[in-house]
Amino acid sequence: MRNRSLHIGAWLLVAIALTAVAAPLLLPDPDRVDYAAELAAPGAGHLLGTDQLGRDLAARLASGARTTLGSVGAVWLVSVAVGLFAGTVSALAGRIGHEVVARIVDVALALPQTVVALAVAGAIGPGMWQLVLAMSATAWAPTARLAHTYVHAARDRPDVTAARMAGIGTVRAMAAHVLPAASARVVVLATLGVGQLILSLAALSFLGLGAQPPTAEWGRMLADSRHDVIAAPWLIIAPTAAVFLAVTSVSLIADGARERVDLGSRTWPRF
Amino acid sequence: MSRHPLTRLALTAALLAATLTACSSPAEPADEGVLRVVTPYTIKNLDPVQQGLWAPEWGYGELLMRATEHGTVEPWLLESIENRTPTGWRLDLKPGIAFHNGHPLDAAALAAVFEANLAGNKRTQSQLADATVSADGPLTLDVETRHPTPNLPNLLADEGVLPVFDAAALAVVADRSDNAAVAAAGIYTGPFAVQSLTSDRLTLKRNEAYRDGPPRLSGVEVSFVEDGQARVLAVRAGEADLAFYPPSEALRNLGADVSALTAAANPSPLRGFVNTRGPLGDVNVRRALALAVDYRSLAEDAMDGLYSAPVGMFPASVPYARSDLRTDTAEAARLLDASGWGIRDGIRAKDGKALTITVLSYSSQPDTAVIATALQAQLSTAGFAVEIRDVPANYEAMADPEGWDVGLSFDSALGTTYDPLGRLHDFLHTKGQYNFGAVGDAGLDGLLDELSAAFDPTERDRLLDAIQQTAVADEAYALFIADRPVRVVASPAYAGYPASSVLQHVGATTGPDAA
Amino acid sequence: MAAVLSVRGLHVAYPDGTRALRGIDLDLADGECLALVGESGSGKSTLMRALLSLLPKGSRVTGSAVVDDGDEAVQAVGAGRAALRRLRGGLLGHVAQDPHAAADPLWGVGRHLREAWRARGIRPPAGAAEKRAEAVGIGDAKARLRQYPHQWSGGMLQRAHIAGAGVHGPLITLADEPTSALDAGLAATTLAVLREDARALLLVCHDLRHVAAVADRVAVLYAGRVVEIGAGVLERPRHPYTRALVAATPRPGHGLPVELPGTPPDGRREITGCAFAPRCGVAEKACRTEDPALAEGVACPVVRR
Amino acid sequence: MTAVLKRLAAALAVLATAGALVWALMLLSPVDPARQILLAQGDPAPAPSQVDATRHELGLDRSYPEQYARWAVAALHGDFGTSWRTGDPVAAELAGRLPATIRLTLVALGFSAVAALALAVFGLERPGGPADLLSRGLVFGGSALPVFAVGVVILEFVVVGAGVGRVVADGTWPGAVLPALPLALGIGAEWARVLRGGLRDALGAPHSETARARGAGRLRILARHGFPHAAAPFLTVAAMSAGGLLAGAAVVETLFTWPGVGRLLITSIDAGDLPVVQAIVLLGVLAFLGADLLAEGLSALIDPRLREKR
Repeated sequence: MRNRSLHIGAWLLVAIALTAVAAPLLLPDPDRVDYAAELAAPGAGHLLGTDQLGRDLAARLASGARTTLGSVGAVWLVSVAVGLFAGTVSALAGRIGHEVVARIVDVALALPQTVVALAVAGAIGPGMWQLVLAMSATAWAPTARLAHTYVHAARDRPDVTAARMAGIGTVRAMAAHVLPAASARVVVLATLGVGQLILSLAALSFLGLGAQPPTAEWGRMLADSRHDVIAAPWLIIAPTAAVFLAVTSVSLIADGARERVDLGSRTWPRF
Repeated sequence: MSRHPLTRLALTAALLAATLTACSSPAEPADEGVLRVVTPYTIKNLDPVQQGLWAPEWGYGELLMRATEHGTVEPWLLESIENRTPTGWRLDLKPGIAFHNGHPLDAAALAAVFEANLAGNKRTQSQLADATVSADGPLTLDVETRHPTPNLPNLLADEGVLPVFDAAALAVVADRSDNAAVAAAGIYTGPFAVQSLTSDRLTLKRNEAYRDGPPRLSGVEVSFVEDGQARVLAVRAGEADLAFYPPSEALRNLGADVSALTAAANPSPLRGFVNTRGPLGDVNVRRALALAVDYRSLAEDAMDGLYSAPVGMFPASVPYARSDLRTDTAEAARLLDASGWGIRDGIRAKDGKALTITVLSYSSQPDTAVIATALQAQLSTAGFAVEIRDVPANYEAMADPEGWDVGLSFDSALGTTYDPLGRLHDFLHTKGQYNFGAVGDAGLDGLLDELSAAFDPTERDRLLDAIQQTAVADEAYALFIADRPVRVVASPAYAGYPASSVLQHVGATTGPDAA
Repeated sequence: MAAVLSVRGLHVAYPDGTRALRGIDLDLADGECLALVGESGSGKSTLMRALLSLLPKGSRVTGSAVVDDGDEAVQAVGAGRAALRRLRGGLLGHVAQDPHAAADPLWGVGRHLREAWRARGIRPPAGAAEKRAEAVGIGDAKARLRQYPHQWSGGMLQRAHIAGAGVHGPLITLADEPTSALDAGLAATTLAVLREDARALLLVCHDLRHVAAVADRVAVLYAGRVVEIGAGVLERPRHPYTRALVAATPRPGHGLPVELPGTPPDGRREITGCAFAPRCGVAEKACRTEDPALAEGVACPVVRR
Repeated sequence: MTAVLKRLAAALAVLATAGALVWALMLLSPVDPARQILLAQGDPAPAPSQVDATRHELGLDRSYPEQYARWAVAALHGDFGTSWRTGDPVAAELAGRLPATIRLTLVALGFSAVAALALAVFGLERPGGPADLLSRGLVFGGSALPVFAVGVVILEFVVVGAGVGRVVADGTWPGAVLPALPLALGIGAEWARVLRGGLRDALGAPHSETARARGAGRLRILARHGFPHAAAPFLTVAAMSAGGLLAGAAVVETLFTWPGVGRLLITSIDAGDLPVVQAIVLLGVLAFLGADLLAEGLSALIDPRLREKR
């Protein structure tokens, strides 16, 4: 059952990614304006119709997928890499190193991700990279905490102790016995938040704080089409469906993966 | 299944939610005699010195002069205005004008208006510093300005320079930000009087004692709604009769249930500030740019006919308007060739550097992004490589000498005084306050200085003609990209409402009119 | 003495198709202690759950299990609301395996004990909980009942469960491995307390030494069947399975325990003949085809001969 | 008791750090506050001397630590300076908008709770049954639908199309019903998922079996064992959703022109009105911290084991 959701989710994500990558070869330029074909209905010329400026909706959806997957992927990567690194360092670096990391993590955990994004947009202006930066600033905190907890507990595990006693250095013992399992947990935890992340980025872009024109982004596309709900419903349905499918795929993956890896108790212990 | 206690619990909860949803408040029924409008701009308080500009817009206040749909000014509360010396003016009030509190507006009350504004109103201070007034008869006031001020009639028509109010009645109000107290003092003169003002609504009632007889409407409700889409939806949903400043996106597919009304004259022009520090420092490049723009296509194709193509610096309705704008790509190519910009891969280049122009659009006017995109396409055929930057605030971005070549901005050439001088000086004089592009043309400066002291109408028209010739046709110091007509979205009952291009939205004769 | 519980032809199949019980027949006399022994998966716990109707939704139960207190006979198979009200906490007391898991950690022990009344809609009489606690040997009951389960030892907490199970003087107490989570020393005393407190006791227990100490009779279950039942089963095992079971129990002076060879059959498969035959040392050809019936307390024609 | 004080002290330390970060946003901004305030107060061309005077008045000519200290002290007194957009005190603008947002979020949280409760218990007892699948499908769908899309559809078809509710919301309780629906959608689904998981764990636990064996009814077990056990993970998630509430409110308030803090935040971001942004962001952090503390406190009240750990 769980494996099935993992599989469906993974295939869905692969399909979205393939569409995003292959679209430039198959579909028109997503930014090409054609005043003669404004708000064309879905059909032969334009698979999913066109928008207010006659741009091909399918191409823009695919381009929006690149925007979304790129920015979400960046935040995900940060939360995995920085989280794993900071958590491991904090677990192995002794008292002072731990305290420093722990305090930073405490603050980062106390700052709601979207609120930070809103604050950064307010200070340095709207933009997709600002959002990615702001989201990444706190995204690594939960993963760091998980990595710390896991690595810290593993340090005194019999197999690790045995490896160390056998003369292998602490770092090598950790790398061989602990890091793979810690990474798996961190990856799953980071993936759990991706669905919400996609929704947040789309919502912030809808508000005009994310992708700026003419960059195609699902939330922004929907915002630009609010006026045309009746005249061109496909302009609302398509980006909504895209967000829905993307969130569904990563949620299915996360659900499936969570069953495979034990993330420990649901409320993480405080340091 | 339904006997299951958990299922019952779930169904009960669902039912509860549904009931709560159904209790949503319906739209209030419309009162026939009350006009309900939605506008983005919030009126913060009723203090005329701070917020007086809204009074003539919504019909609870009036000015000494007013702008007409032709872009000229005419007396309003005044019977006449007469220039006697370069600095001396005689103002005659119409007889029988009274404030809402019943006090008459006579020369003494008007003198108090001048003094109150000169004491506290920053716009009055900057335009009429050190002016003195003296009553010369019951309805006659003499005004003496420090410098020659040929545009005093225009200044008096500006909604912010000299709001007219009962200064004596306002002086006894302890707290001018107390809306109820100011409303009760009845300090304005318009066909409607303020009943209440909250953070989201201004409510007006008919001034029964209005000098031209009672107004048609029994009242006006002005709701402040920032979101443009919401304003249009409010009219479609029957919550409002008129929506002001509808966003262009909302007009494209408005639907049959409401109509978009267009003001006859005075469209809002989209200007392109030109930065003379970059490649546009070369007059040939500037002129080529102006000639390469297809004004008709911008208005008709990019903006779907919601805009119109400009003819020149000023709206065609003013007497001194010149038609300087035209599209001629061959001429543009010739000018670029003449300046040594050769074509390489479709892009003009000189000394190995491509002719790259950065166009600023700004987010509070989303149309600028659309137009910038269209400009990019048009100019690329003439060999310009256009980059678009969308900035949050255009004036701030243009204050930076670097990073832009053309800054799009909705800036009327006439301003709120309907006097060409002020904006010309601000934008194009070497010392102009908003001379972002560092225009420094001694000849143009001389013409502008002459204009600021010219009283004779024919002399003024000659100077204005020369200024347009220099600034637009010869030197192309400014671009005029597209004109956006003033539009109002109206419910069927107000399909015949005359949209005002000079911000006088509500008057004594306003009322429901079918088309 | 009259049987307070008589089980006849009880079959249980779980929703996934596993046949956990394949025709159980047994009687429990009033005041008697009957111990159920057997490997994991032999159906001991299933029998208890079937009596309390605690099997997962979708399980199929057939046959009969009648609880009779002399005035009234209640059918536990397919029990409706009224029957369940009579059985659960009334005629049948229940003591769970792990005392800490079975006590809600959010509740004080006293509340947990009083819940035995409240669950049946009765207000606990004043001091009744303390009295019950003291009856099972919990000293300083008033103070201790105010504490939370995690502050109690397993043995003491199990006594509290025993106290709770006996609140309404049940005819039969069902105890599902009540000592497996306890230290060896505690187990014996806890079992003694349980035996003392219960009227008739149906006891599931892994540890054959404990069983021998408290049980009047022992029923050996294998693959959902009773293969041997009687008073001296553990002392004189007859069925090959019972023998193997006894041999697998470490006893001082009897050498190393002998581990049972092979694995129990897959419950989802249809079994023909004796279920134990594939692992049996004395199995004959007929054992693989003929279903051995329980006679003279043992379900093995080979050893009966 | 000392544990509680320690926890509070930690929360205050976090708040102080967050405050410093929020203040530091001012350093990132390219705008000159003094000039901006003069512009907002209606002076179209502030003279350099006037700008300098205002800068001095605002203390912007002092050292950064000193500026932060002054800002922090003022913020503690509820003074967040002057809006760069309107020239009015930030606190007054916030105070005018806060009640509407509180109304909206309370209604949305109420809806979320009701929906979560319904979806959590619907079909709970028969995993894999039609009710279970329906409920899980709704939860899954609800958590994957973007708030703004739902809002646009409600606005266009329910408000304008069917004439229910108002486009220009007035900020009153009844007016909050429709805007609260999209806001409640994601939160309700998330809550339902966690609550359902918690209930399933609790009802499958041995102590629930004990209760069943003792004759306790389903509702009694659900109420006495199920909900208290599901509460701790639920409260954690509920507190986390308080952090996301501000962004959700910004979307919904902008769509429904709700006169609340969320819309003010977006307006202020668009206008580059940093003092207002700072105040609202700090408010968001405060709400999140408060919700987190509340959730922890409630969890400790419910679970004696948590009381002893600290």
